[in-house]
Amino acid sequence: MIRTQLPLIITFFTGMLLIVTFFIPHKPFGDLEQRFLIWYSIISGFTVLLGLDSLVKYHLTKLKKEFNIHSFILLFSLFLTLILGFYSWFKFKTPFALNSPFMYLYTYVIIPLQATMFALLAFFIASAAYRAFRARTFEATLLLIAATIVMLGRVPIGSYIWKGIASFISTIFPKIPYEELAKKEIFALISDWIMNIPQNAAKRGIFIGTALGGIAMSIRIILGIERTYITK
Amino acid sequence: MYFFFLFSLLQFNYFEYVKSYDTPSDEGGSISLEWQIKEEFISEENPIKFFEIYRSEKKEGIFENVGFVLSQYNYYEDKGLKDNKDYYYQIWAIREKDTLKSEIIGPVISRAQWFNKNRFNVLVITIILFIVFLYYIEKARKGERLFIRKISGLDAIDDAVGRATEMGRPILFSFGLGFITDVVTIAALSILSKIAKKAAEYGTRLIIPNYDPIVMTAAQETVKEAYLEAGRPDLYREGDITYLTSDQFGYAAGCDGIIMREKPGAIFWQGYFFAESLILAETGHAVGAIQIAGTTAITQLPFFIAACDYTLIGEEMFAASCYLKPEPQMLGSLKGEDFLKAIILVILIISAIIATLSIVFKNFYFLNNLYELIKNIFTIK
Amino acid sequence: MKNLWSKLATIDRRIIYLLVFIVVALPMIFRMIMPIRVSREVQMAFSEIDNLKPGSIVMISIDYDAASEPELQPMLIAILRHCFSKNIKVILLGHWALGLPLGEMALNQVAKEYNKKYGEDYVNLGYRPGYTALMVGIGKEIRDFFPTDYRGIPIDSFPFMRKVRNYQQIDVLVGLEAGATGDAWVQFAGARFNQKIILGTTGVIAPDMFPYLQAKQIAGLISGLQGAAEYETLLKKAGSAILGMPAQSFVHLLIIIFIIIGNIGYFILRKRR
Amino acid sequence: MILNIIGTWLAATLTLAIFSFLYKDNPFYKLAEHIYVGVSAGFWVIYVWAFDIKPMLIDRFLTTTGIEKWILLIPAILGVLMLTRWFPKTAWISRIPLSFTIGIGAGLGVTASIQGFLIPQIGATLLPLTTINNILLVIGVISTIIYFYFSKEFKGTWKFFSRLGIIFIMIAFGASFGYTVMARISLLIGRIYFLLHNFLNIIP
Repeated sequence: MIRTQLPLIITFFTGMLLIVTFFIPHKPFGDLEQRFLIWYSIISGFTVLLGLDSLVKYHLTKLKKEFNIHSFILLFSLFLTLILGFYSWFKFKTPFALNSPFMYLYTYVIIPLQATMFALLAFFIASAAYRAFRARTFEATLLLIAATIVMLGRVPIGSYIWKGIASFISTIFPKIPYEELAKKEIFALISDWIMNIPQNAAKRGIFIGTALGGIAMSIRIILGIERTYITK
Repeated sequence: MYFFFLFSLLQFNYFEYVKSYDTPSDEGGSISLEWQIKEEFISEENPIKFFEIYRSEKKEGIFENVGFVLSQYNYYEDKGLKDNKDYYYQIWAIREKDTLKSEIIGPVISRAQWFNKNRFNVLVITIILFIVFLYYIEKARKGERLFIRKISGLDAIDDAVGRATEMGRPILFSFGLGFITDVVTIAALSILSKIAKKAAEYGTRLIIPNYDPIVMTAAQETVKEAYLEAGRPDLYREGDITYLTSDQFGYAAGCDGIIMREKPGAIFWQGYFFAESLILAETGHAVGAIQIAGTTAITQLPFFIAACDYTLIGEEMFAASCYLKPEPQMLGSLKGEDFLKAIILVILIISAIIATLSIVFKNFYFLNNLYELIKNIFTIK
Repeated sequence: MKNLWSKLATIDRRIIYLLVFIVVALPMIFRMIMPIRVSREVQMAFSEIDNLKPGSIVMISIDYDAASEPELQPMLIAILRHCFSKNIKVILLGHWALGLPLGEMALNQVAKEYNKKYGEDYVNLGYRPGYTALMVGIGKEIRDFFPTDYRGIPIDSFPFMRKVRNYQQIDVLVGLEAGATGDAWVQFAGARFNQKIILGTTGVIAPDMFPYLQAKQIAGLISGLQGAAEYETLLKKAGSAILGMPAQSFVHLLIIIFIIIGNIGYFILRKRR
Repeated sequence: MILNIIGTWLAATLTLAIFSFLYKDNPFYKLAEHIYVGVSAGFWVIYVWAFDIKPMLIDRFLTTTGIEKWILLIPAILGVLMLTRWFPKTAWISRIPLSFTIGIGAGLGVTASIQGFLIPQIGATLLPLTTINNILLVIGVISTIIYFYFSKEFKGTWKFFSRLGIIFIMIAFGASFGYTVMARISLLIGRIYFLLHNFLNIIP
């Protein structure tokens, strides 16, 4: 009983307290939101140990079954980082001193790995566009046209292409002067318009829906209707 | 003569006004200042660079510089003060060539308030929302039947789990970078519960790499419970629900590795995602998995739409738990959401009509005032 | 023929990756440069440093971390090159603990290019927590906060640092900003001590910095990768920003071509069916 | 100096190892991935303790006095309770801090959504229908909201608007996709510049 009811009571109390004190600036309620978020940071500081335990246990079990170099490397780099971190903390008073071994590891291991994983997106965005932007349906066609126009509107090559189109138009319709037509950065103009009007409208609609859904979800959690996270 | 004397005294006063007052709707410790410099002291050749704010605890005491603002502002909030204590202020306008000082104003006292007037509209809307939700939940509890339309991404869950089973491949589920304090993570937990139950029925392995340890523990509890409900607690393996790392791209690298080696037949990306979304989804596609994504992160939706088979967009994520677990109360709150949407639609349409009419018929001040009132309600102060 | 169309509709992703790689790398290797229009605020920033006499002192603050590296690191490198080519001394410091390694990397790289020596031509003071106190404090005496450099060597053992006491000896302060520290530099170093400041910022926060430029609180503003490319143009020395600009156009075009090819293949296949 | 050269080699090797993943999963990627997960997990432990636990808990506990000092014990105890998961018998106690954090999320989920999203987004859409752009914007918002209507079957006018909604959504997603390409290419430019300049030294 206490095992399932107590958590629900705590959630209800915490949630309601935050909602009510949102409107009360007077101490001690005014900074309650801030205070609770700091508390959350402190709690998650402890749960880092749970994560560490999970990761180490997983790879130790794997290693016990049979030796594999990758689990070993992972555990080795994990503990090396921890040792260097605490050593640097102790020796330089902060682990983030620039000449500490911990920062060396950060500079030459974490930064390049982070940046390169992030850079993979340049490739993936190309392959995803090629594969997904097919005019299968009317909606899919709109998706691909909007993407193409905005892409052209963002880079100088878009205006070169437009100049080509403009000269084509003015050869067919000599009445339209090339100069004036070429000056209009049509792709940039349309792309700005798409971003400002239809893009903005849909985003707003999604935001409003998501906000309502999130509020309903929060109220369900506070009232204890939504309780997947609490088991018997 | 007398007039001239008065005038020269006034000329000493460079400021149109200088006001100081307790900052309203705050937790105390703060005084607000407003001022306006007289027009004749604003010139092109000797422009104001910025205003400096000086403060003292005694009128004849030493004034100390407490801050400055650029010349285009005429408002300053002095913070970190003691409540119920007298303060005096002086504003200096620092010009290119000289400095103009205002008269000393005060005493002024700072206090804390019990209600934040700036949030009055938020309070009203919060109360309305609570009433609507409670009403519909209560109505549903009494047994009213409610319709809910098809959400194709959710119907596909069973097929995806089934297909992974047929192929003899595991299922991968990820919460992305969401924390437990993001409500979307709780919505994802509900979806996970459904998937875990199906996986337990079919006896298919379920792998969940995690970014946040607290979310990991919640996932372990949820899956364990789902396996128990499906009558297969023997299949539950805690080693499949592990923590990876709390580094955004380290998590992506780890997930990519798991996808490549375990070759899951079905992948669920449910929760809050950032730029790593496409790295994950493209890798999932490369191994030929059925992918069902769902997120409220609006910036990442385009990438999931491009790379995944089904995507739950924003609010559909939250509707999912009602859809998957059609308890009356859940459906009631969904009905409440829809009722609120209808109200919003009405507000948008009516205010558009009023606003348009108030421009067409400029003389009807009533329309104009009404439009201003509606706009005022939906403004954050 | 049918085979060709179906191939166009299902190009292997690795071919796409290879082409993206080539289209980015080749213009850089062959140093292809597209003309870039220089904006007034970058010109102002450039002139400010360009007009300094040899031996002047520039202080650069690294107020960003790896997340903003693509935008701000090219600026840092360009400004360091500018300073070193004019024999201007550089003092580096920063308010983001995790950003300083980026500063150190850039210093090592550019110092090697211009044969500059640590301690004679530049120093790296490192990171100290609490930026407000530090910014105000440097106005009085830099040694109160940085008695030593980041390695613990007393700054008085470096000849050019001996005469640096506070902002008065620093000719230009360059803040490379990804957050709120830019405002703080303007408020504390600029307004209180009349320090001449140039800001280089990410594209996102640049609009917030323009009022400072209008109020002449800062002497120049470089914003985003575009700003970095403009600075490199003025410097007449190509760096990653200017070398990367053509690649942007080509990759965009490449992706659009792929979309078109994919759709042609898809439509012809569908008609056949 | 020699350390810098070793570091650059290390960084370049890791960069290439990650890029090799684009061809296919291979031992180099696998190695780099395990190093990355290990090092970054260790890094975050130090980071969280240096930036959260030490300044927010330990330093504050040592410097503040009176009631504030003892209030700090609450989150510390909640944090320790999280660790009861290690022992099956006491594991249920960890639900206390868990439900507290979920309560924080739910509480903020109400007020922050109303103040941060609902009010400003509705407020920005209260427009007079005097320009085509305004008309499109209002219709776009309305039809997108209708698309998210769950308790009604899409038929007739309703179906028309929900379809209009999905059209707006698709244009929006296409546009955001196209808009993001530039930022992603910048990242690759940065990496290739690192390889060509810092590592191979073949471009300026």
